Amino acid sequence: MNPLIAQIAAHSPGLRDWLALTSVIFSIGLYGLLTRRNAVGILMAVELMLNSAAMNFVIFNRFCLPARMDGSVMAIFVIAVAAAEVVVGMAIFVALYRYRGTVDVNQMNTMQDPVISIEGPGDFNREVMKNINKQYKSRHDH
Amino acid sequence: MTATSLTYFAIAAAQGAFKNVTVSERTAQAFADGSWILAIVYIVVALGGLAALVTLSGLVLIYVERKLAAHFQCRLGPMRVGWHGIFQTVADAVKLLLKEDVIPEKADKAMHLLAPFLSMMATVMVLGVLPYSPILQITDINIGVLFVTAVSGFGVMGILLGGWSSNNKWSMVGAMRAGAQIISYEISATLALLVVVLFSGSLSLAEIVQSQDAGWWIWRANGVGFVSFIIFVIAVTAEINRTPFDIPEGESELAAGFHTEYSGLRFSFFFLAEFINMFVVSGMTATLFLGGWMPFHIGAWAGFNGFMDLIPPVLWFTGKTSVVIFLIMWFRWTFPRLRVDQLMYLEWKVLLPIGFVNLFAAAVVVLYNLYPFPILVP
Amino acid sequence: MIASAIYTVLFYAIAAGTILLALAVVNTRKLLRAAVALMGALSTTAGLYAMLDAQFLAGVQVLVYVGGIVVLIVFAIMLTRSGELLEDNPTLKRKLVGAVISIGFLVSSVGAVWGSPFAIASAGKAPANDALMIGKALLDYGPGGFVVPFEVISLLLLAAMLGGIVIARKTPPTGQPFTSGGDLPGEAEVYHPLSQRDDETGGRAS
Amino acid sequence: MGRVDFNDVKHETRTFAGVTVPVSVVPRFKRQAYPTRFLFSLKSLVDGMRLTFGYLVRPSTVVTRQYPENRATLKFPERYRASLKFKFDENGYQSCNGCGSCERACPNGSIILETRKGATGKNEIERYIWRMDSCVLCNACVEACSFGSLEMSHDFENAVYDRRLLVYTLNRYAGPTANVLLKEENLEAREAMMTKIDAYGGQVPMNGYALPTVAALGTPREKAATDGKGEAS
Repeated sequence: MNPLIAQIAAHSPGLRDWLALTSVIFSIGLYGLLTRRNAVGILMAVELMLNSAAMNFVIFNRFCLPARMDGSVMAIFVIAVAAAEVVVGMAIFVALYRYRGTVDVNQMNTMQDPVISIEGPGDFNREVMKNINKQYKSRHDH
Repeated sequence: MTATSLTYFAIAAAQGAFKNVTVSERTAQAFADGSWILAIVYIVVALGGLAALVTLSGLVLIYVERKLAAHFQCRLGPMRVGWHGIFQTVADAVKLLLKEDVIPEKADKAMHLLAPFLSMMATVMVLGVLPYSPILQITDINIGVLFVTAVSGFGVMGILLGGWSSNNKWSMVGAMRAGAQIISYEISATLALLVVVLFSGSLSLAEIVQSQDAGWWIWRANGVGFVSFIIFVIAVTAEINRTPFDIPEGESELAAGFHTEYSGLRFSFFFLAEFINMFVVSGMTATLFLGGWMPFHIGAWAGFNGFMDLIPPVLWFTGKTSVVIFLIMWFRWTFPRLRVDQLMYLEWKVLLPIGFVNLFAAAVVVLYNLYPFPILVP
Repeated sequence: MIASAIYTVLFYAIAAGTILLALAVVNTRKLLRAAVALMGALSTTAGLYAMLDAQFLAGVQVLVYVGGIVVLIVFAIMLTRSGELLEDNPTLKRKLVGAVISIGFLVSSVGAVWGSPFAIASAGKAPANDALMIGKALLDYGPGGFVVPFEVISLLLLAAMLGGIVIARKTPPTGQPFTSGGDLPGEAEVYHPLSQRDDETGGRAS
Repeated sequence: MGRVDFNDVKHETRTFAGVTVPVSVVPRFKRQAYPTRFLFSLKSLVDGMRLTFGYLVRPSTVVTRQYPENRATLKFPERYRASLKFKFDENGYQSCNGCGSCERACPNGSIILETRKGATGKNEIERYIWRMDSCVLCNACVEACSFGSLEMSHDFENAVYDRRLLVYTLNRYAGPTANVLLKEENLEAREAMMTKIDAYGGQVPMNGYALPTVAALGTPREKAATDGKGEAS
């Protein structure tokens, strides 16, 4: 047999290699979660993380309990949860966009403080912010 | 080299001719036996066969569509290139290949280039699992039906990307419509398909065909099969964006929908994908409801059955597929296009409830053995 | 031997592809390209599932993720115009913090994985028909059955569907709690719910 | 599907604000029950499919005509409009007197008339120029003509390689003007001058262009044209 082939075959991936792969994907998702500002981008990063977590179940199932399918079942649950999450997330983003004109998470701070900093560009946003500030004041005047 | 591999292939074909094995199994066997060349020959033949199937069926279907369209509308259709215009499609293909490939200036170029390939990929991947005959199937995977349903998602992505990346309002609207339409009608198609899965007890396409040994599911399933056949045909007609459900590319309102900005080779990819899709869904309909390559048998009438067995299975498959294709073309040239709201009404308020009730009825039929024929549990 | 070598090569190739696509997902400025990269990453993950002898799961992955979730995300990107409003580049500080945290997580988790012993089953053979096994496990209520989580998941999906419809609805239905008044004339012009909360005319005044 | 039955429409008179007017009372549109509507829609679908299938299986319904091959037997509908033409009687005379109604009726100025003073002192047509390149074949000129001098003909093979060639003179050369005629003493020669020259009509290059594909305005067209023009101006 060709020694190169034997060499390659000797490095057949084991449990730890698979887990390292999912860890890498998870950390990439984490990085995206921390750096993205667009809510849809954050959702995509979360999908990556969920995906790698689901793969962990399958990996453990394959290597530690090969005769059963519990890992696959758990992964199916994770996929279903991801689907539900995306549905609700998309609905929230669309509603947010309709009201605020943006899905930048840094501007989703209306519950934060009475004095609201205006970060984003655009007159629309500015108007919305002014309106909110005015109403906040008038509510406190009563 | 060529002669050797051909010889190998001939021997292997002779050996495996009457065994019920797929090309992938034969490749694996050859691989295990250590005959690399044979395995490679199998792979090349499979890929070449797929390419030939795509090209040939595309050419033939486009010609047939044009001829049928013409005669449905009291016209003659192409008559100039060759006898009765038989080479018209070839001429068109050559024209499309020679055309300049225009990419709009403000388009997202990478996505614009990628979209037709996604569309095409979704179609060709299904061709690999269709059982054309007991010995002619590229690969039979365990989850065949699931696979077929799954890869259609790539088609949706191709259309969405194509529409979005063209940076054109019509394309965008067409793509959004197509996406909404396809993912809506996929539900009904899946519900109809689950009925067959319930009856045959398997997700593998080859086993579904085998389970129709005693009769095709369209009538052997006590009416449930017929209803799901009708639902499936309607839903897949909508899924491949053909009239009366062609609002994604409604010429009268959206120029050409998602492929407005495409030209030349890439347009021909979209165009070809549309026609191969028609072949694919018709083949799926034939496989699921009309018995795939199974010959037509009547009870225990041995003479008739023997005569029917003389016709090769490939011809049975092709014939059944052609019937469904004809049906879909007939729909196209008869019915007017639906509006968007009518389309959604049809899916969510008509097909979906009927599909659910039908699935429930099928479950009852299977659970209480309400049908007279035995089913083969693999 | 050869099969094992091919398996190894495939694993590393697909893993590299997945990692590259995942990097593209978090680093591309154009969100729609990120969505396409996400589709690629999830498809290659399906390939990895197939390599782990979970064919059914691979099919489900492609069906749900590519056919459903990515399409939904693309719709979300188009509806919120996130593709056109190019996301501004994260600041260097943000990038550094993100990189430090994620690399820290990576190092610690890989270290933990490498350091801990696992009960690896040596003679394991995956069941031939995994779809059958999964179906039985999902609907089994004995030990090792998952029927309760299955039902809970279906409830969750139903709730998510209804919630999605209610949240994304254009005009809120009349008389429902947590809504701003109902299908009144002029409701469409109201662009912020707060602007009419103190308004006694129910949104009719401008 | 619900339908309005026109037998149920009542015709009566009603008084609105003191004015009595005849009205038609149409019964209210009634939606039929769901199963009826469902079956009706199915029936309409099947009807449509039967119709198109009938077209498919009966070749006699085909209406396509394969043009170059059946050129000899081409048949046109009566009112098919392909190009504008002058009506000539059996002696080759036209009834046009150059009144200019057609020129005024033309929506886009595709008709240009050149008239001159005739032998009897009345206006007569010298050149009737029709620009096919801008004509939309709307038939307004034919309808505007009080003398029935124009008609739309079925000559549709008008393709040329140069757009400038799509300018036609519709009338025939009717001889030189009266003062030219009267100078000619010889009666036979006068007769000859008054012969209708068919070649005068036909394509004329626009704006005096000399085009290689058009036969030069030579004999007898060239001569006749210059003769007439030179004296008339």
